[in-house]
Amino acid sequence: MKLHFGNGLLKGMLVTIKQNLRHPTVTQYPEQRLNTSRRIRGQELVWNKTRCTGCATCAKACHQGAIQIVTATNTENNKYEVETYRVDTGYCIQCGICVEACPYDALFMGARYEKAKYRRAELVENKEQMADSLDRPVSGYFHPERAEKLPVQTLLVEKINEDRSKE
Amino acid sequence: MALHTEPFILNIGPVHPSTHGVFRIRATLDGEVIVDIEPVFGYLHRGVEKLAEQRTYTGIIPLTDRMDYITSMSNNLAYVLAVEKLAKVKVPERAEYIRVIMAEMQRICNHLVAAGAFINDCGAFFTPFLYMFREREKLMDLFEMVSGQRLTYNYMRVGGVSQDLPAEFLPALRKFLKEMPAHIAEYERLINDNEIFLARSRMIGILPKELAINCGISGPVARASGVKWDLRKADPYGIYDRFEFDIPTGTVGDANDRYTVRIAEMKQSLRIIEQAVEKIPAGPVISDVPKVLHPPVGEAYGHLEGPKGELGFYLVSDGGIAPYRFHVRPPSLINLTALRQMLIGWKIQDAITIFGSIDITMGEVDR
Amino acid sequence: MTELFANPWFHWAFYTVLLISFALGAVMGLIYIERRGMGRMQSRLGPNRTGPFGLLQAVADAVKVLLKEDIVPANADKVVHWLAPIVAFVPVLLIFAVVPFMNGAMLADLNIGILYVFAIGSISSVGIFMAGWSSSNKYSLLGAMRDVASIVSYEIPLVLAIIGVVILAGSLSTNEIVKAQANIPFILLQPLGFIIFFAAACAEINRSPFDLLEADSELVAGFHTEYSGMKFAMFYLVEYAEALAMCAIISTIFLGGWQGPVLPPWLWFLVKTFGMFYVMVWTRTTFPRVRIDQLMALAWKFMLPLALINIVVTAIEVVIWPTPAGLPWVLIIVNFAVAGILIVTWSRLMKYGWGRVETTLR
Amino acid sequence: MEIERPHIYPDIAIDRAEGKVINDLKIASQPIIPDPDKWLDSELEKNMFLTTVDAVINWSRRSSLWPAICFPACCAFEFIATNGPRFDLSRFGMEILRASPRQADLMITAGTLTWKMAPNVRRIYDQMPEPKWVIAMGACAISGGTFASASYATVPGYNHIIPVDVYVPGCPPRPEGLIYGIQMLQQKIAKRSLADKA
Amino acid sequence: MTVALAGKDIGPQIEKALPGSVLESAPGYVMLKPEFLVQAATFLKNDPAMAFDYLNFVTAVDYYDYFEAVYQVTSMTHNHTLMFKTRCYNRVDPVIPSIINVWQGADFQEREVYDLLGVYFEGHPNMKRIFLWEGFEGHPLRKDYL
Amino acid sequence: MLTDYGYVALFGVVALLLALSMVLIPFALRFIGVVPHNPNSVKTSTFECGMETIGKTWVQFNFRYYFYALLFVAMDVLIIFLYPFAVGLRKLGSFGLTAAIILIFIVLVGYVYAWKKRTLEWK
Amino acid sequence: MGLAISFWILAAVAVIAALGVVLLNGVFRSALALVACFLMVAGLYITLSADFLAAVQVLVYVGAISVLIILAIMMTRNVQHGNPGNRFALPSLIIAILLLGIFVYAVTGTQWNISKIAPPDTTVATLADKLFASNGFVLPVEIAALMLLAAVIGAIVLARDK
Repeated sequence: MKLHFGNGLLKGMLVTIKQNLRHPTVTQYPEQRLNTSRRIRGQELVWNKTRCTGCATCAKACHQGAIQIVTATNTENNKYEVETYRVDTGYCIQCGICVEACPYDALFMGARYEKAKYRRAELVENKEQMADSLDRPVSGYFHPERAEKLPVQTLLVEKINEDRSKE
Repeated sequence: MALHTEPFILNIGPVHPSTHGVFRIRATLDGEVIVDIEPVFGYLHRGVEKLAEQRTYTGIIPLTDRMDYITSMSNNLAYVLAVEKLAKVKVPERAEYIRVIMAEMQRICNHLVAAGAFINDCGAFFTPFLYMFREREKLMDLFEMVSGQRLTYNYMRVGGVSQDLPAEFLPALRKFLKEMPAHIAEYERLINDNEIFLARSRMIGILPKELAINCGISGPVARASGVKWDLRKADPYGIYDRFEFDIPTGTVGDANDRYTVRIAEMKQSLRIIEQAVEKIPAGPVISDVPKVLHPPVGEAYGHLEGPKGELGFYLVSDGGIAPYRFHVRPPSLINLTALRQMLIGWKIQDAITIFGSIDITMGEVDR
Repeated sequence: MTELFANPWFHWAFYTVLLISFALGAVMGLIYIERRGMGRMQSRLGPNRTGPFGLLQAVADAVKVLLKEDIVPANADKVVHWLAPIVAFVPVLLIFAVVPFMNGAMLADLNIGILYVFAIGSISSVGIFMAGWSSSNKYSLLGAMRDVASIVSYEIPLVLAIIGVVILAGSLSTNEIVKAQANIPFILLQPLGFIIFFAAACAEINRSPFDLLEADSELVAGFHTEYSGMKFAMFYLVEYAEALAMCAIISTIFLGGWQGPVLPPWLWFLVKTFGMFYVMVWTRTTFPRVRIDQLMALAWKFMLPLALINIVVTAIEVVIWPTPAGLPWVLIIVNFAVAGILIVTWSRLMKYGWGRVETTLR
Repeated sequence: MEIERPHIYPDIAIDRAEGKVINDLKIASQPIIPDPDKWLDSELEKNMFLTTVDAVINWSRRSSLWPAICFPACCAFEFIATNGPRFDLSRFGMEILRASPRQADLMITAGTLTWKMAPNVRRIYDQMPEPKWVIAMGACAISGGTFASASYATVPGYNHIIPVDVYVPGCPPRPEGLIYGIQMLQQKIAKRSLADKA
Repeated sequence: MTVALAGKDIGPQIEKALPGSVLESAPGYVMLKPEFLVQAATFLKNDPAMAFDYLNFVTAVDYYDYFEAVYQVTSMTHNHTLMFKTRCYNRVDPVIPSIINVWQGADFQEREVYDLLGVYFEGHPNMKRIFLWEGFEGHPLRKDYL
Repeated sequence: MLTDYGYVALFGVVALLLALSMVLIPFALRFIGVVPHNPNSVKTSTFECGMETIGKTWVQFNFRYYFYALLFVAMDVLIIFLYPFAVGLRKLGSFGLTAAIILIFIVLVGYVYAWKKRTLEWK
Repeated sequence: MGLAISFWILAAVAVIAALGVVLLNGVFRSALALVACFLMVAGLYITLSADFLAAVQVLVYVGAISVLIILAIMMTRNVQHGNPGNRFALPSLIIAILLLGIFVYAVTGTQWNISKIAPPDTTVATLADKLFASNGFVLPVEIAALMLLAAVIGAIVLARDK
């Protein structure tokens, strides 16, 4: 238990200065983007209108009560039709339990995470905003068949290719 | 002499850079020396126990994620263990291995944060903290790959885990296991011998062994005081009896011992993961459990060796879909029991260091 | 041109403008170096969005802070609260008056140059104390108290460490000291003095690992907790200007100032100053903060006796070899050996676990 | 709160006083504070000089946002991760975390707000010098998240306590999501004009 | 493996040491009379065969008719564990003796129980609200709260 | 020599004006509305981690610290003696050296006494 | 000319600061005024070509003595209001007037000799010669050291925990 000033201090300084020569692990976000996990639970839900039967299992499974679903009977073809399907993304905690619960594969976790809004009311998404479309990537959470098609996740343990121009 | 210092009350927290959240110490100071403290809790009391009484057994798992948000996997696991004990559910072999891997990864994750924050509290300008966060990011990647979220995993289920490991998980984990020891060595070079760090942390905030046991302190804090008590050895839940590892203990019980025990535990966790990765069998990951669980009437206390100490869940079931009583044994809260004895007589700077060495998460302290 | 410089008014005006623009401009540079350098050492990048390579980051910060609301706490001592940044700022600028940029290129070549630096520098601490005291905030008050503690302890080793250099140079004038280093910079002749001076200077200007007054992990923001807007920016400026001043002084008295081959003298001076600052950034990134009583113990029990021994050793050497014509290499070896032995043996006197106080109040 | 030398351990008087503050605030902050979106969509007719001045001022303000420390819960760790070596908030000049609100511009409310904490957050916000902005990070900050549904202790969203400029959903949001939110805030600041306020 | 001692075996031993202290010896737990709680706890801690030196947790459950305080203790020397309980039938202001002088670990947990369930632990030096603030009405974990 | 001090003094005046202007520019800008200024009682109250301060903020400090200041003054005076010695050492030779060593030694007696009496510990 | 201007400015500020020491209400402000006064006196030394003395004045008085005073202030209980008037007001006034009279008498009565020798160029080297050379004031210097020793020991005795 003796102190020698110097030895430990110098060792530490060597580590920090070596770090200077190493490649920083930064992903410069707006320009460079990480491939997210194939199972990503992004900040949105994607809803497939054609598959949904309006059974409201998701709404029941959601312990948050964030999903609001109203169905009405369509008298023409004698089927239930979803009138409103609304999720408050500011209230949803992306636990994925609704996706797990959906018996008809009609609900997916979305892969997008850039959902910041200026106003509270804009965070409530209705069925048009949630609808399944091409520009809205769907994550493979609980849907392994979809996960396979998604790009492989970028990992920090692998070397990330970085654009060093903007340092 | 008639001239003496006036004691005054200083609020350290709730919004203070090194109270690890929103803890508040109401300290009575004599100059810089702490004469008396009163810990004030509850700035993050969100009523988890009340909420849990209104939710299904599966619906509680996201809640446990948010309790100790640094160690979500361990929380999930502890809760799931308690429910399995209550409902007497068997877990498939592969799931057991996945659970061990996850729990130990989470332990490394937590100790990285704990050690980094502790050195930060000693006054290092973020450097070790950021280095450790860099490695934590690698773990985050792996967790995200498995569960889809970076922090709140919601991965364990009663009777197994929610999804199988993706194909690219094990190679990535092996790679991580290969490079992590070098990083730990780097931290040790960076800070372990640093004289200032030693002077700041050695012989500071000594927690005697008897006091630690009497206060119910568990985990690395107790082990640093020389209490050789690890539930993974003492009460091996899951399949922990199949792995070979040591329990690092400290000798003095000072802040430095707590730090070194954490670093040593990381190495042991790496050992466990290595063994688990080698032996992991193929097979199903979740047993046949009804979607809405109705455990029989009764009570169960399931606990595990969480990264911060003994994390337990005490559940009382009345046969319904929601637990009748849901109680958490929070290691963070109970580890603070001896805080007053540890802090009095030290200066503010030491108080911050000692507090940092205990490693708490407010989400779990207050729930 | 020389005639123009012979005119005292022109000389004054030229150097005043030069010094102020140098101080302010270099401070921006220092902030940039610190943030980028520290970023790289912490395995990240540092500011790189604002302007090319993030060069305008400090400018943006300055403009923003200038336009920030200025809050004066209601129960503060308002006059002192207003005066404190000024009292802290002016002396720091005054230090630059005796910094030689080139041979004789300085505002005033004072006979007592080095002594002037420390005399003026000590006023700055009064400003910091005023800030901490007048804010009427307990954290600030603790910061102020620590300020007193650090003045009391670090002034002495700082001033003592220089005496060795003064003995070698035989003058107090900064320009003369630089001239005396034509053959060999004093860092090689005074290794112990340099280490003590560097540590004490870090403490004097409150840089890590001695940044106790504004220790953000303990005292929120220390003495300037209650300062906002431009007045806070002035303390920020003072911190870096002091660092700049100290680096300039270190490069002047230990590293040979403007002396150096090939490059023009002023560039040498700048390179040495900024290099010194980089070392400060480096130590800041690496070291944890010391505790207040360890700071005191380090000053009083470690650096003070070592500085005195250093003076005596240097004095004896100078008396034995009044003109060390062929001897510097011997002196270098001797002095390094003395420094090494002293540091190792003396640090054994330090021990862990001071600090617990038995309080009588309970 | 003037209490004479209260260094005896359980001082219930301080607790009572603080409890009263909390209860008062709880009663007072039932309505939601509207989002400060006044200058968001408005493209005012500006004269040339003012526009240039605005541009410079807004540029400086948006390029040096110093966050205040307000890290109650989970999102704090995503915020630190954002600040960390992978996502590196310091690229935007935001690595200077000010522990003292006096020197901060931006409050990133990372975590659940409880009623016990609410007066403190309100106070910290009040003590920040103007101009100041708030980013509500995560579900708890926006609406109370998981804990809003039945909990007796949680504030259902920071906008009951302080005005919120940008909402970043997620539980917790990914670091990229937060950076996106910060960039949205920067765009919002860029639209601000001196003329609007007067 | 930690042995969970059956209440059936331990109950009679406590009863032998402290006559009249045990209400019920169930397989999973021992039900103690509140008056004897501290003495029984001291016995459990100090008896060399028991040596329960470590208190896992303290909590209470609201069963409408009564409050049940639950204690789980572990012996680190023998590596066995025991759960014991006690009941309090007063609903208006329930009081249970505090065991803080036996195991200091009960400190915050008893305060927590007081805060959330309203069970007052007599003998605790600092029995006040811990998570909620002074002036909060009611005890939220009670089944009749809201 | 006095010219040099004249430079310094005038430079000091300019520095003072600069510092003053730095404080006063935001103050002036406040009136044209560029710098906001809306004080209220909460904003101008003391910051203490988001809590109200308890008790008064200017508190009394311990007497022990006074000793340090006294020792500091003594040491400062010693240093003042050492500076002329250092400048003139080459001329003074061994006589001056002996005188200075005696000087240091005498003061060090007090210093060692203080160390032994454990008064050098900051409590 | 320049000297005269600077003298008057320095003297005026010094007197104002000295008055501030006495008249200001807060103890802390008084201490600051004292620091200002010390600084002005240092300036006066410079006008007298005593640059080393000026530096010493700043270093010791502004750097050290002010810290001493500030510490003394930190120990007072009522910092903001200072001393209330007490019954010693009248006697102290009389003593002050008497002292002032003596000083004025002494100053006016003294024959002020003005040296014809130009001030030395390097004061420090000259001082070194005077203090440490074999024909200089070595003994007084050592006696001064003894005084410092006495001060240190006195401080230890004062600060000792009773």
